[in-house]
Amino acid sequence: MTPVSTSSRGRFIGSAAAASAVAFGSPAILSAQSKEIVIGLNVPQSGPYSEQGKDQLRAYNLAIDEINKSGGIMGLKVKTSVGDDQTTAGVARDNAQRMIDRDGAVMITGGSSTGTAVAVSALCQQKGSLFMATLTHGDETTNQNCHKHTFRRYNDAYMSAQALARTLISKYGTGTWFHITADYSWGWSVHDNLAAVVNPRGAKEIANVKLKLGTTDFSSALSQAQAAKPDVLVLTEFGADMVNCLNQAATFGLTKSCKILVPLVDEYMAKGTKDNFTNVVSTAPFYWQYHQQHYTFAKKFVGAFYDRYKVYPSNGAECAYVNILVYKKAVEQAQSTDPAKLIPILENMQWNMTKGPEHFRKEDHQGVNSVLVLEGVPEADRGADGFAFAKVLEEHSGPNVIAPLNSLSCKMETA
Amino acid sequence: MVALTQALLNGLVLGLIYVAIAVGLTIVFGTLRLVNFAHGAFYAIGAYIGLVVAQNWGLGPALLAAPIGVALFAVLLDRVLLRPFYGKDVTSQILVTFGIALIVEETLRLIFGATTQQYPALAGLATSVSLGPFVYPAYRLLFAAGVIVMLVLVWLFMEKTDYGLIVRAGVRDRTMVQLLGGNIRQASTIVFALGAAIAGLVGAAASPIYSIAPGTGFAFLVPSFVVVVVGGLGSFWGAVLGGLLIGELQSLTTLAFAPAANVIIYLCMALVLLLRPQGLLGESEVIRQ
Amino acid sequence: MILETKGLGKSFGRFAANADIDFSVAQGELRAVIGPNGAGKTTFFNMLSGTTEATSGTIFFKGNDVTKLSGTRRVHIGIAKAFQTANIYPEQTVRQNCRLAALAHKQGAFALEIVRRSERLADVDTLAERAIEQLELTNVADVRSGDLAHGDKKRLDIAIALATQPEILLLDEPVAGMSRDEARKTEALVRKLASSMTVLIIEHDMDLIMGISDSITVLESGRVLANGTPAEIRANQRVQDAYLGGHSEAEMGA
Amino acid sequence: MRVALLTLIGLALFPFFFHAIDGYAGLATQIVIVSIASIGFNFLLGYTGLLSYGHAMFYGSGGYVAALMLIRVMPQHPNLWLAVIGGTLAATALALLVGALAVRLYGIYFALLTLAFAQMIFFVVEQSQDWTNGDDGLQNFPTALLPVGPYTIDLGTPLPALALGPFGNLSDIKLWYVFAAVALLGVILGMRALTRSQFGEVLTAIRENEERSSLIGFNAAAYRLAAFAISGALTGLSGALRALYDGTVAVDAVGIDRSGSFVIYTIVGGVQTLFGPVIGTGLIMYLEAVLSAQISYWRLIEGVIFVAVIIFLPAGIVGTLTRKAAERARQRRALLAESLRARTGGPT
Repeated sequence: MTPVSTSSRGRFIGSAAAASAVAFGSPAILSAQSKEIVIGLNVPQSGPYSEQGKDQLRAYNLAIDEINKSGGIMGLKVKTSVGDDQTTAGVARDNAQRMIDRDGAVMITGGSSTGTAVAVSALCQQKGSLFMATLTHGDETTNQNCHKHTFRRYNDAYMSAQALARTLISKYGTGTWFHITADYSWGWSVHDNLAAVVNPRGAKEIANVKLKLGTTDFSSALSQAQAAKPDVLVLTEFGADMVNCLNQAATFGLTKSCKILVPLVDEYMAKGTKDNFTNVVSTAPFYWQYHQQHYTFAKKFVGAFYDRYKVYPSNGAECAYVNILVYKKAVEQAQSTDPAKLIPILENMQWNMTKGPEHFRKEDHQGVNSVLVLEGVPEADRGADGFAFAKVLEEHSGPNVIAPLNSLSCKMETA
Repeated sequence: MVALTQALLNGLVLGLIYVAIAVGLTIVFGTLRLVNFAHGAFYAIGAYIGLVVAQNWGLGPALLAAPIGVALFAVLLDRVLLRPFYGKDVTSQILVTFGIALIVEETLRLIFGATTQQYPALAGLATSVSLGPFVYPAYRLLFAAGVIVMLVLVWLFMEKTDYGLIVRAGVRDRTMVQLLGGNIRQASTIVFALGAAIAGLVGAAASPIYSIAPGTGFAFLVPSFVVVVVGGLGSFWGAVLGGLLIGELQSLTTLAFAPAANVIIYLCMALVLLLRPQGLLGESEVIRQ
Repeated sequence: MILETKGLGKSFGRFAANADIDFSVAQGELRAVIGPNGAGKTTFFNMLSGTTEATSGTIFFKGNDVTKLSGTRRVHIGIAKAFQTANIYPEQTVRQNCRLAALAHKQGAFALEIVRRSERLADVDTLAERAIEQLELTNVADVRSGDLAHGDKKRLDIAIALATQPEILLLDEPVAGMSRDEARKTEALVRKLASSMTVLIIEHDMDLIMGISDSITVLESGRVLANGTPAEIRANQRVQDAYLGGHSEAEMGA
Repeated sequence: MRVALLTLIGLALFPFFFHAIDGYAGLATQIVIVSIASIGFNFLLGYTGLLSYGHAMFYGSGGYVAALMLIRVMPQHPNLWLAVIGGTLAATALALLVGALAVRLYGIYFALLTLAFAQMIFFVVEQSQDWTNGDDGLQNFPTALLPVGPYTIDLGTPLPALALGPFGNLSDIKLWYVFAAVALLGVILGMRALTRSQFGEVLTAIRENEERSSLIGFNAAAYRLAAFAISGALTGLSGALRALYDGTVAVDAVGIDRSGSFVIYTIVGGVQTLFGPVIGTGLIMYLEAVLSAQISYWRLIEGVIFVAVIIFLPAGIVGTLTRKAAERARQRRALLAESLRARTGGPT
């Protein structure tokens, strides 16, 4: 709420209003005085990304139950306010508003698309509430549309592109590339990032076919790919669309005739594409099997998650889980849920949990942590429940792949 | 050149899928003058019945169970809900069937979850066959052939049976249908069920190509309306022509400028509605409905 | 001549409903158009009223070519029509039916009067009332017109046409389906109207035709068969032939 | 006058009542704003019988143009009046354009043509990244201020919070609510005048019998076009207000679901009624916001309500209530007349 700033913009009307604004302040302060901390969980429970959303919810509930069992945050119980964002910017935004206005949420987290993340981010900036985005991969969340109140731990498209390029070019060289790209901001930014790294190094882009989000029939695009006989076929699709696209690509014999790239994958997409994902190269910020081998904290998390839900956590779930723990850490350090106090702490905080030491970059609030390059393994080798879907080709440390500051167009507000 | 032949082939297959969905829509309109926004729901129900059956007993039984199940559902709908809306103003028809579509979609979401479901891998059918310069998915070709067979059967039904007579009469002149008298109620139920069964069958048969989600029905409803309007509401051959036209148009647009592949069909529909509202092969009599 | 047609024709595909009709009506005349069923009387009327577009020939109204004018525009230059089956606003009262017609006359084809009400236009009511009186509907003026008796419905249809202040009135079978007395009553009303304006009438009721019309045009299979006074037409051999089988001597009113 | 007063009281009490049933101020404001669009939709469906399945194109264009005016035209002095007027005019222009082509069609043909145009607009919006920021939509455009005489009002200013005893505090109501409520009041009164005006009278006639209407000299197409434009204008106004209130507008504002929502709101509330669209909008938006938080299958409930209304309350909630009321009134009058006759005519 910014009545004070407005008063400067011209003669201010209704000083009573100003007074009340001060008196009743932002919900953040309100609920800080009350006996609980409300966190808004804004995740898709319907629509193409609902599987990702449900898995995030599992992780949130796990983290919050653990916290409440061990005495909450600063002795305050953590309560949640849940909403189905339907992967629609408008709905996500309205949910967040409800969580803040009605339920007094002091922090909003979740989401499975960049569109919703950007919308919620903008709202939280207006409302002066904290937003810890979860599954958003588009650059803009911490670049063009970055905000003081928004932190994104999940790696962005730029980082994926860098990681992929490094591994691929060292492993398979360059050659001819054919892109099938989801025709919206995320798809564009992934494609542009990838092209920007591989094309200069000799990769020849034959075509980039952009298809509407929610396309059911990919045959036309896939035939073109087939006719072009590329060395690398990049399927920049996510969720159900990626599953559809890759499965149809297989029936066109493309999984055999060329190297297939899927810039971002998670456990559920891999499961959906069954054996077609074999040998497909992709990236992910977290892979339960790999990280539980290397980090004890991750082992603990994966174990607890599996014990409770009998499934392994997707990388979105891991990000959700860590978001909550990081928030707890920050609040306890600040001894307050007031974003004004929390933001500087989050900007300078280090933590060492599921992936070793990581932090948010002060300038754009992008999480600096590692990116894995994965390669799909045959369905037969994925274990009974099919969650062990890939082997790790390479782990790229955050600082190596993150976008250089001078390339950013992020203009962070002062407050 | 190869790319073009492939595009044309894809357009043909895609077009046949549209035809298959649209044909039920159009004969139902032709006979009952019912604008059925729930037609996509029939597709989805068929797909899910097919999924359940296919997972347990394979695709063959699925292709049998889906149309039967959907037809039964349609009869129920016809008897319980829709009767009073036949011949009523189009607006209330659109509204009630739109509402039914909503309910079906959400019920499916409740039962099967919102996630996209994959048909069990089809041994042998998931392969691709070589067509000279390029290979093509075997199942798509099989599907296309199946659609053609089905269309022939529907056509025979329309030409050779009394019900078919009623359908064709209905397209031209409602009163003539009324004159045919007593069996009209039963006939209309049968036609409605048939239209639904076709959609259900297509739903089950197409799902190995396209995975299914609760929203799939609506995703196919809109294009099939485009097809029917372009071809001419109520006209069998119109649906066929419209479907193939839209299929090729979409496929070729993807080749030329992919982002427009989706919007082009609306452009096409708008042009037809403005220049020849009754559709390419439609009867002008129905326009004011 | 107030209304005139030259070589007027209408064909649907190969079938010619009307062909080179030369036709003219003088100011104040009461002209009947007759002919066996399917002679193309209604098509001819529809072309005059502008609901059907002519495929050949021209229509002149008071010397001006109006062939291309829409039905709506023709109402405003003074051509009004009453339908074969009463075409009214069943949900509205008789008075409101006529008010609408008068309103159309007063405001023109379109007026963006989104705030003011029509009541403010005093003469709308006057014109409506006059039409009601002329058709002797005063005692049912406030009845929902859908509830009227058949005869009253048809008279209301004429009243509506009248309320648009036409110079020429096209009546398509005004007494069709009426009882004897109703028909006579209507006939009297039509005769009264004819004294103040030009009336063009299609009718099967030969007594009526022969009784009231100044002159008669006979159509047969879309063409003009004969023109003349009732007496001449009654005597015309070709007309009688045309009617044989269709209508009997008695119907010809002989 | 009575209507004005009742509406005013209703709008004044709404936030309190809403708060009591677990609603919240932000949603109350959104409901009031979206109601304007529903009223616009209802005017078209109710008075011309035309079912538009593309009204989102007007809602969205209103929103985008309003936002773009703030971003591109007057970032320095963001003026809310100008933004709203700009958005509304844009929507009106679009409506005139589409309408000029569409009003010749009826029923399903009209519905599908409007759908087609809406889809094309959606495509344009989604593709013109540079202007609309694609599917991410436009956010954080300058806060538009409301110059009123010597004052410059920020509608984001919170009203004094009120203690509501058992219901806790009603805080976080902004001046926005007052502004939106006044706008809605104006629209409702305007709509009332419109439907009783000469224009409304002719429109009703055309709907009842178009053939007769054109043969007494009314230009039916022109009337339908005007109605379509008015409907589009109101929808655009609503879209512009919503964008400015939310401080964001994204592609879902031009999407097919948006178009569908106006249909649902209006039908549930009651077509051809003055308050139906408002009630319908409020009810459904409330259910969506509150239910969706608790039950994942809230959309199913929505669907059931919708179909139930179509089948059992074809006149919609408000429509049915008002008819019942009228019915009762008639009976009462009849009884009164009866008793009077009895008294006067009775033996003395």
